[in-house]
Amino acid sequence: MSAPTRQMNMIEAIRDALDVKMSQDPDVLVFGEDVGYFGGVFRCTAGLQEKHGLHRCFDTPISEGGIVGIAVGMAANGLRPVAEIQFADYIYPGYDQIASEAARLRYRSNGDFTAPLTIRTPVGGGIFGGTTHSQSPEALFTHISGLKTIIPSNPYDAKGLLIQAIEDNDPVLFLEPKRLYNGPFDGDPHKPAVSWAKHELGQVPEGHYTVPFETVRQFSEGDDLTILAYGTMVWVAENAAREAGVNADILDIRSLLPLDIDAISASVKKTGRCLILHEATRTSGFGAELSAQVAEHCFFSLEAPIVRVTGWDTPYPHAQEWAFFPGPKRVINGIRKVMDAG
Amino acid sequence: MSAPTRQMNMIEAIRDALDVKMSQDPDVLVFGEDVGYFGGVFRCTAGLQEKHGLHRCFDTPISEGGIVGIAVGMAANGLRPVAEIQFADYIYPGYDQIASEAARLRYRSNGDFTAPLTIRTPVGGGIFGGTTHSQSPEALFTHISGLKTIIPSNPYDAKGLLIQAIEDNDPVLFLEPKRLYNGPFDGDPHKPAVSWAKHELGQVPEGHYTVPFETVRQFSEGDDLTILAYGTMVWVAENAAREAGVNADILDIRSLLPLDIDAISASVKKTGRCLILHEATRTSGFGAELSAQVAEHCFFSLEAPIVRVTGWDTPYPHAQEWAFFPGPKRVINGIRKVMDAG
Amino acid sequence: MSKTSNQSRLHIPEPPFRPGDTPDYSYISVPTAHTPPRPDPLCDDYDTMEHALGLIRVLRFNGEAVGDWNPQMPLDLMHKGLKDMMMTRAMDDRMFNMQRQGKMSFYMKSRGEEAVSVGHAMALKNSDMVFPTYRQQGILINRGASIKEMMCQCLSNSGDPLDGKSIPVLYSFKKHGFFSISGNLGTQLIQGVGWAMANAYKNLDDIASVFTGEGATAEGDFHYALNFASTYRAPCIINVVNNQWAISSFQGIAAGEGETFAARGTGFGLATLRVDGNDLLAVYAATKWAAERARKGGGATLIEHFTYRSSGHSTSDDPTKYRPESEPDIWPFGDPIERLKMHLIAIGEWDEDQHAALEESCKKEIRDIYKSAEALGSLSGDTKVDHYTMFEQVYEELPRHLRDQRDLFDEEL
Amino acid sequence: MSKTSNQSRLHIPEPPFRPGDTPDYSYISVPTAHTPPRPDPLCDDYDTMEHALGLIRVLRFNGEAVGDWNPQMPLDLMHKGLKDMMMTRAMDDRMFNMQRQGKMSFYMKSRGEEAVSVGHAMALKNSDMVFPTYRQQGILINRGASIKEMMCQCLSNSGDPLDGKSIPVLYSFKKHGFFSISGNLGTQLIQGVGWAMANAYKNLDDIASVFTGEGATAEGDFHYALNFASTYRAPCIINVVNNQWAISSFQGIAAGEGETFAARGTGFGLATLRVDGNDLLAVYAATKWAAERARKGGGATLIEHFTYRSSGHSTSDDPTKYRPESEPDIWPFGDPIERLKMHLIAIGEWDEDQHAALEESCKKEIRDIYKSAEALGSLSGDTKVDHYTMFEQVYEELPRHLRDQRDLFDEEL
Ligand SMILES: Cc1ncc(C[n+]2csc(CCOP(=O)(O)OP(=O)(O)O)c2C)c(N)n1
Ligand SMILES: Cc1ncc(C[n+]2csc(CCOP(=O)(O)OP(=O)(O)O)c2C)c(N)n1
Ligand SMILES: [Mg+2]
Ligand SMILES: [Mg+2]
Repeated sequence: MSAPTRQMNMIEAIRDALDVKMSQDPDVLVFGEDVGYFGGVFRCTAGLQEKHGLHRCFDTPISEGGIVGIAVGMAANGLRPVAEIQFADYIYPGYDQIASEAARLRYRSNGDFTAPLTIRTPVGGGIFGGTTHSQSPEALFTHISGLKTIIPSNPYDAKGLLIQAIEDNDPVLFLEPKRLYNGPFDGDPHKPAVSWAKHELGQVPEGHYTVPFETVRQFSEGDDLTILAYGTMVWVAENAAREAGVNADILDIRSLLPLDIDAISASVKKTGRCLILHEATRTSGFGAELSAQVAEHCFFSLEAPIVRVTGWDTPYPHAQEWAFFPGPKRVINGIRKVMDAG
Repeated sequence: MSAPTRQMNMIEAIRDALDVKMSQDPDVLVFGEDVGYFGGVFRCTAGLQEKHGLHRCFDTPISEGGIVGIAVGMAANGLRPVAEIQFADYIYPGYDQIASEAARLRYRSNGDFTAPLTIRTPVGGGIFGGTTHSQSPEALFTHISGLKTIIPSNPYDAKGLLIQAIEDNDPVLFLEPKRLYNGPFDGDPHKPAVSWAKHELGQVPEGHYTVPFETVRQFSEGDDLTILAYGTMVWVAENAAREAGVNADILDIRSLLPLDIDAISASVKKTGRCLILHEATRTSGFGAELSAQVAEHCFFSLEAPIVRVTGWDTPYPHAQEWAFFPGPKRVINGIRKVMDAG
Repeated sequence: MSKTSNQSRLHIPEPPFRPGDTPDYSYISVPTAHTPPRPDPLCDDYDTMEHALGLIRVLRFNGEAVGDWNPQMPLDLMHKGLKDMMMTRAMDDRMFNMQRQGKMSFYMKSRGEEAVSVGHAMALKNSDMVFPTYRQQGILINRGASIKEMMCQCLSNSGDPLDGKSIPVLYSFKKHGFFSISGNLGTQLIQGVGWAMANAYKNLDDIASVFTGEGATAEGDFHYALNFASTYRAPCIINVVNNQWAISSFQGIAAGEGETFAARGTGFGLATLRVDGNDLLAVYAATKWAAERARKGGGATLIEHFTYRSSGHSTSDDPTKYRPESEPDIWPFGDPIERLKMHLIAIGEWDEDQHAALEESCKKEIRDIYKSAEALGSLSGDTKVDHYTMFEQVYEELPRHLRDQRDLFDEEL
Repeated sequence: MSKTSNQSRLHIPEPPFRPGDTPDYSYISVPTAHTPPRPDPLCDDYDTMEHALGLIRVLRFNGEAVGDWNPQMPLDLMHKGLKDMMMTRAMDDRMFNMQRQGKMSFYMKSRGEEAVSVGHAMALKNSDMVFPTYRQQGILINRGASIKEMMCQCLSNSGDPLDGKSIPVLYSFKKHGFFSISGNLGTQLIQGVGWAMANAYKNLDDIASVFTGEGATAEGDFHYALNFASTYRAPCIINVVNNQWAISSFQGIAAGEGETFAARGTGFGLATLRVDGNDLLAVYAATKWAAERARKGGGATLIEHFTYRSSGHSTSDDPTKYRPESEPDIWPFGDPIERLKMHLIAIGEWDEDQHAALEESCKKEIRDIYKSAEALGSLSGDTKVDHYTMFEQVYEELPRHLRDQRDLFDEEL
């Protein structure tokens, strides 16, 4: 990287991506609940209205269906809307506009109309948000053909992937692990919080760059097993692998759809063992798809059953947050299971 | 079975289940778009308004969110609503009320309120319905904890499972493969249509009986491989296995959640090979979950990679309906792949 | 039917007539002249309160065009409007019959509602994007879309611009300002508002015009559309086509029994008009008014087009199962083609012979176009659609997993 | 802020005042007496048109209670209303402070809106099911729910009836006719209508009363509620609490700028009332009217409670970031507790000393209850909630896969 960098947390990186695109392209509009004057409840759009004007960054009614609906119409009309849904838990009123419309407009019109929009929304737990501020609904979107689903795990990727999402000519769900906004989180809530201030991945290039979709980020290299994770769980994986004393190939999936299955297969073929992590509930989570694909591609290399470590199949409880969250202990148990079998 | 039986197609079996429950229990109400006087676009509620009264079977506004919403309120208030969504493709405006409300009311209130409702809706292709009358969205519901998801493949099961659904104290998604309404369908659209009139599974007991959830129906027995399927694909599996000349254990999953993983494991442990079928698009379909669970439970028995045969990851096209549909050829190719490997 | 069985306090609305009844619509008041008056298009929204409850009409049944709202339409335009309506009907009839012969999977007619689509389109600029339902084919015909392409779309054949992907009548014609029709009811409403917001943002003069049936106003998207249109003063028209029926459900299921659909807009500070949808001049005039209001920054207008769906919902539907067979004929607002014809005759610019000749020539033109369309394939023979196209336009480019699936599909053939 | 940068035709509403501005609400007309008159509760919905635009008031600022809508509330009830409001506020203040000390994750106050919840509850029967938002804790207090249980819910401790499953303030108290509060805005609206339909179906006399903030009226559920309530004449009340703010968004974002929220109901044929929400007597009177209408078969009423959110949205919010700090004090409708106090003093049934004493005793009562609640656990120490309960009440019975997961969880401990 030759471009000068600035230390940013994930909120700043996201804001910077928006700022870069808004500065470059007058077709980029940013809107959502409380994103305008106030700058968003997580501050991801702070200052954008002041800098780019009332018409480019504005508040919407509390109507996720309406927010996605206008985004579809604007995108079809040549703009590049970036809509924020305040919490992913509140995206469901917009689900029809996403799954039936944004994802289908290109197909049903055979390319006559398209919907190049981006929907940003925070996912995941770890802030005592309970059942309705903690969900990770990525699997509900990876099942919808026509959508792309992206989850960054760090400021560098967040900025590059978000710029890529805005420039992409297809609709993109951009899911932001809220627990990572201010720092990496290794899954232990009792340790003091770590910030991005000193982290390498917090060194974010100024200006424009992209991180391509359909690629993984190799987080660590090892021969013992492959760990597939994304979002917050990448950091938990790193911590748990260290504690468990294993050398893991940790792949940050980051682009769930389209998926870089080649990189994943190569790793599993090398290690022969695979652990899949996500915070979302287990049944029909994206881990199921990863497990099925790994087994399809690497069956004869697998030395042990693939293990999924996930949130439980319950709503995200409030007081039992850390009993629900797939923290280091659960991951270490999973690592042991993968390593001991076969 | 000692109760007298009557030959029914699946529409009649569903109607009979509703009639039995409405006759037994004044708390059972049936409503949805066009279900009242007209009796539903697929005739599943024909005659119920006339027999049970305007207040027990009635039309609703075209508002899937509203339909599910009143069902939640009625169910919480002690009734047993059975709501029809005209096509599963139109269920998304009701997705929030299903996933955030019906599925969560019991949990978030710790049992203070519950939502014992049933949502019936036709799924699957085969009637030239194109992108918006053919979808199979079951995986979008199996990911939601708190819901149960059921798909019958024949009149006998349809009636028994629907009565079970209405009596269940949790919310149930009851997905009806519309291509099976009038007869079993082996996946070949060029053969003359077969009706339920002469079929054993069209012999439906009069009156009340239930088919328990968390059970599979063994469709055929064999040692060569296990085929996991549900809905229309059970019939395609039978046809394809015959054509391919293999002896398959064909399990009709019918209760996707809760799932009878014991029966499934037992079969795969016996055969060592597993093919998973569904009509829904592949990525993050329910086949992924089945594949992951089978691999988790039967890894050391598996002699070949599990193969998924599914609809493509595209919207359901209109003219190319039979190119999308996972018909006998695709299934036979899948059987060959499972049998030849390992 | 034992309506009294299990009586309870729960009120369930019912249509006035069911099969077996003799429909009598004399209780519907048909204003004989125009009512209410035409305010300035930039008036306060309150000034259209009465318009939400009344009914804007221009054409009397005797053929006179009267009142404030009379658009004084030039003669050539009226003749074009008449022909467009007749072409629409001729095409509908032909396609319906061809569906019955198995040439296509499905068809939807707009019989009785031709004035709504044609009259509306006549009052817009072609660059105004329309967000239609499946019952505004008249807009395409008015705007000169290729009828052959439309037919090929319905036939899902090799001439289908959509490559067979969509079911019949779900057209998409960007070049004619006609948004891709969705099979999911209502969704286009808020999208159209978003399109209009984008126009305003880009400082364009163009507006959007969105349509819904009265039944689909019950969807959340209708609410979103009214709300966002109001909040951002989006330059658009929101049209509710109240054709009395939503498949088998009468309009009272969507409306509740008390109110008009136009009145739904009053609580949002939108201008609201209710117009005789079988009166092409009235539809045209109301649309002109709303388009001017939107273009000049006055914001959105909600127009209820009061009309009647004379045919079944679609080829899958038999309306005699739920409404009296004679109801379409008894409907007090007449037929839109007849009404305009009467007017042209009354002013001496048309006669029965000319009309019969035009009807014949429309039929013939449609028949000829249809033949050339069917030559490109149909469902009863070979649609001649390339199956591989089903993998295209899911995304801009084929991702890895779809390439793999295309290869799997190869193995199947 | 460069409001003029990138000017376009797209209209974006803005609140009258932002931090740094000196708010001046003199443009809001405060009717000095009751207006408009009180019609018969079974009147035609049209007869409440003006009520949707006006403002029902009983309490003048000088303490007088005047007009048609004066409910002539018995003295003991007024004293109870006053105390319930003061207890609500005392609890809010205590809980807010305890949240600041880390005892719970989150809290939401209802300061300024106590008359809405308390006044409303006083006018209902306890068997009428209320579908609240997170800002109607006053209903629970009025209905005699255990404040200790409420606090334990917020503390997620071993006394929490919800076993720690839900975030603070999302109470559920079926025994007090208080529906489980959802974190998803708006969803309760149509559920409440369904509940009311079930009551009607069962021929019960009870009604449902559903609440939403003005911001959440933009959700589809609000539309569904108005529509279904109208179609089936559901015996319910739909309450919009317009407290001017939805987190940082002023009410004009939800409203568009033209209309009241009560007016949203006029297009549905519902009765519509707009009431001074800081006037307990007016809230009580309007609710009584609507409840009578619903119970007698007149259908639903939409009530807009016009009030002001004096505190931040929640403990996570700092309102001075987006509105002038002085705005709550300048708000022209005063404080609901002050207003009722003034009235009681004016009629000689109260004085400042009694008021100060009551305030003190409320504080003390709340402090004592809080202490006994915190003894059962809190977030800053140990919540003492059994972790295994997290697997319960997902379904009526634990299915196989959850039993397996519970076993896995075992391994973790
Ligand atoms: C979301 C959704 N729900 C249900 C349907 C099924 N459906 C198709 S058309 C129709 C009736 C529509 O009635 P209306 O809106 O009055 O339009 P009309 O057909 O009368 O023009 C229904 C229920 C659908 N297409 N989409
Ligand atoms: C569906 C949904 N969208 C967004 C949110 C986030 N949210 C919580 S409260 C709130 C503001 C609500 O404002 P209003 O309805 O006016 O109620 P008030 O807080 O003023 O009482 C928002 C946006 C949510 N909880 N649910
Ligand atoms: Mg209609
Ligand atoms: Mg508010």
